[in-house]
Amino acid sequence: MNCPECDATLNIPDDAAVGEIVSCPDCGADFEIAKKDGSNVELKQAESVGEDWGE
Amino acid sequence: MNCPECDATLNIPDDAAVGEIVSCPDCGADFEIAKKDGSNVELKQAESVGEDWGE
Amino acid sequence: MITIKIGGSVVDDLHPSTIADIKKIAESEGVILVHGGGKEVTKVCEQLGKEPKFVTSPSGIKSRYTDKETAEIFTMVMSGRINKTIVQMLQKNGINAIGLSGVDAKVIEADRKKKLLIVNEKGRKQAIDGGYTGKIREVNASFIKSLLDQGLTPVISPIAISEESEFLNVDGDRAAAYVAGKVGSDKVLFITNVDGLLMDDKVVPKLTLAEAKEIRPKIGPGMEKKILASTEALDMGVTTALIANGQKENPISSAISHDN
Amino acid sequence: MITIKIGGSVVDDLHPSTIADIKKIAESEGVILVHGGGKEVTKVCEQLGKEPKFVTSPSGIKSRYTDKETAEIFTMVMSGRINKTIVQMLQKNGINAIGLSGVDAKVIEADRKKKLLIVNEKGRKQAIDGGYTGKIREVNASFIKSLLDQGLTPVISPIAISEESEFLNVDGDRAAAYVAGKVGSDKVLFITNVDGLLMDDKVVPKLTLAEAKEIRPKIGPGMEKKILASTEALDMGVTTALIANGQKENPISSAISHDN
Ligand SMILES: [Zn+2]
Ligand SMILES: [Zn+2]
Repeated sequence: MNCPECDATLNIPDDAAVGEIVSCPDCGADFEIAKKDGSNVELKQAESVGEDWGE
Repeated sequence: MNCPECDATLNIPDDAAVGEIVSCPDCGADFEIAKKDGSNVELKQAESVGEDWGE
Repeated sequence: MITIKIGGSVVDDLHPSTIADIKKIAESEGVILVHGGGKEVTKVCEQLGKEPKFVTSPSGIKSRYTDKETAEIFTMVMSGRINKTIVQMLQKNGINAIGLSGVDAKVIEADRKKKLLIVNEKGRKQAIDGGYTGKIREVNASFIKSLLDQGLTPVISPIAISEESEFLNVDGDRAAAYVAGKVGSDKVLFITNVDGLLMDDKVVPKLTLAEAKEIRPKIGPGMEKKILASTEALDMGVTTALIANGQKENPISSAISHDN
Repeated sequence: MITIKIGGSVVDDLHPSTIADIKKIAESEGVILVHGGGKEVTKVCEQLGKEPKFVTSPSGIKSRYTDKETAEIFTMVMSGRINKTIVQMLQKNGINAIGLSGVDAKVIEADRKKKLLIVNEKGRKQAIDGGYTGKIREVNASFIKSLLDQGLTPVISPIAISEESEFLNVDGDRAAAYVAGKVGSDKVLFITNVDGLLMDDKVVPKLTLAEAKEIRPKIGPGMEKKILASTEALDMGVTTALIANGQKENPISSAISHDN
């Protein structure tokens, strides 16, 4: 699968799960796996979430 | 044992325990068992405690 | 201004219209809520492996015996779970509520019972250590009034602070009576799950203070305590004491308009 | 006025002189306390059979994952047990304290985190549901000031209310920073169990805001959060942020006089 931003090849592990974040090795963009059906993977822009932890 | 108030005979059960309240059949005064050693019983004036209960 | 005593579960005990009803009255004249919640305390005690103890008074009233550990769990559940859940529910409906226990700003001060009179397992009267229950002595009325003046709705847990700063379990109905009396509410309302005081199967619509005092010893325990709290509130200058069923629509405004 | 962050256990964490020290400063300039207590929450969760879940952030910070049930237990323990025990201890020593959670009078409002970024069991970054933690948005400063004006000492639990009136777990250090900043404390003090920030085995006596921001990423997790909270407080206008060991005598007045 290719990066939606720069078209570089993304390395998505076979056992990757929905919610996991995939980073593009070329442009550095982060994508979240939105759906996964066998080897069929749908990506969405990962929201940038700052770390903000409770007690 | 006799009532400290009116000298009437008090009826104190053999198995009465410290803290139990003994009422005089004649004058109606209440006494709390302060100490008990075999048949040796020491009484004290029972404080009048209103009922006041929590949740 | 009205002081309202509610149970521990807003969801189970009250008609869905109740919160909107509270909101209306909070905005027009001001509301103070006092809550109970003994059942939930018992549940958490059991979950924590603390067996609740109950004792029976010479006149037959059964109640919780509050040892130190129970007083601590009581405080945690009352002021941490029940109180905050009620505050949350009110906030969700646009009422700016503030939860308080009697320990906070010394809102309720009480004298710890040194001794309790109970009926023991042999059926005889016995004096035992009073545990952590108390008789209310003082209410921080000026602080509660300052909250009302800021548009807040106080939600008060039935926990008092003793002279030695211990947590004391106090009865919610009587706490509501004292708060109403000391803060100067003209009305106190006890919300319950029956329509009011029943005599010969009929709801008694109205009692004078003297009648209430006379009738009280003849009433069953749950309602008797509400009548006692009512007479205490009236003795402290509250004009009207109301008892109403929380499962009816708009339970507060209909109780105020004597629509029962 | 000073805002002080303390841990969850006054007895275990603080030198016996601390409460008298708080009293002196409460009387002279006014004190707001914010407390933690994560360890006690974990203990009660376990007693109630609720296994605590922890997650690790991409930068390696391990923290509690707060699902709905955990948020409810968190609220109960924080605002019902820890908060009231601190208030009781202060009252016992003549400080008229008032315990509040962020839900009460909307003292702390926060935005619920929609998503959290964690490192999953395969060591890869993953976005999960944010649970019930939040980023603080607003503090009801005018209400807190009105309490101080009445001579009260507010004791605040790290619980916030969300826009949907949910209970949110917020970090105690950052809650203290926001309270200090929004209420306008000139000082914020983080009490901990070490002497302060250590670099090359020596306590760093002083940092400018710029230095603190630069140095922060190089610091271990517990202290890093206090430095972050310090920089946030300073950004909001607090003049001085202090970190001090609570096990030293008069920890507050000596921190204020930079006597460490
Ligand atoms: Zn790319
Ligand atoms: Zn006699």
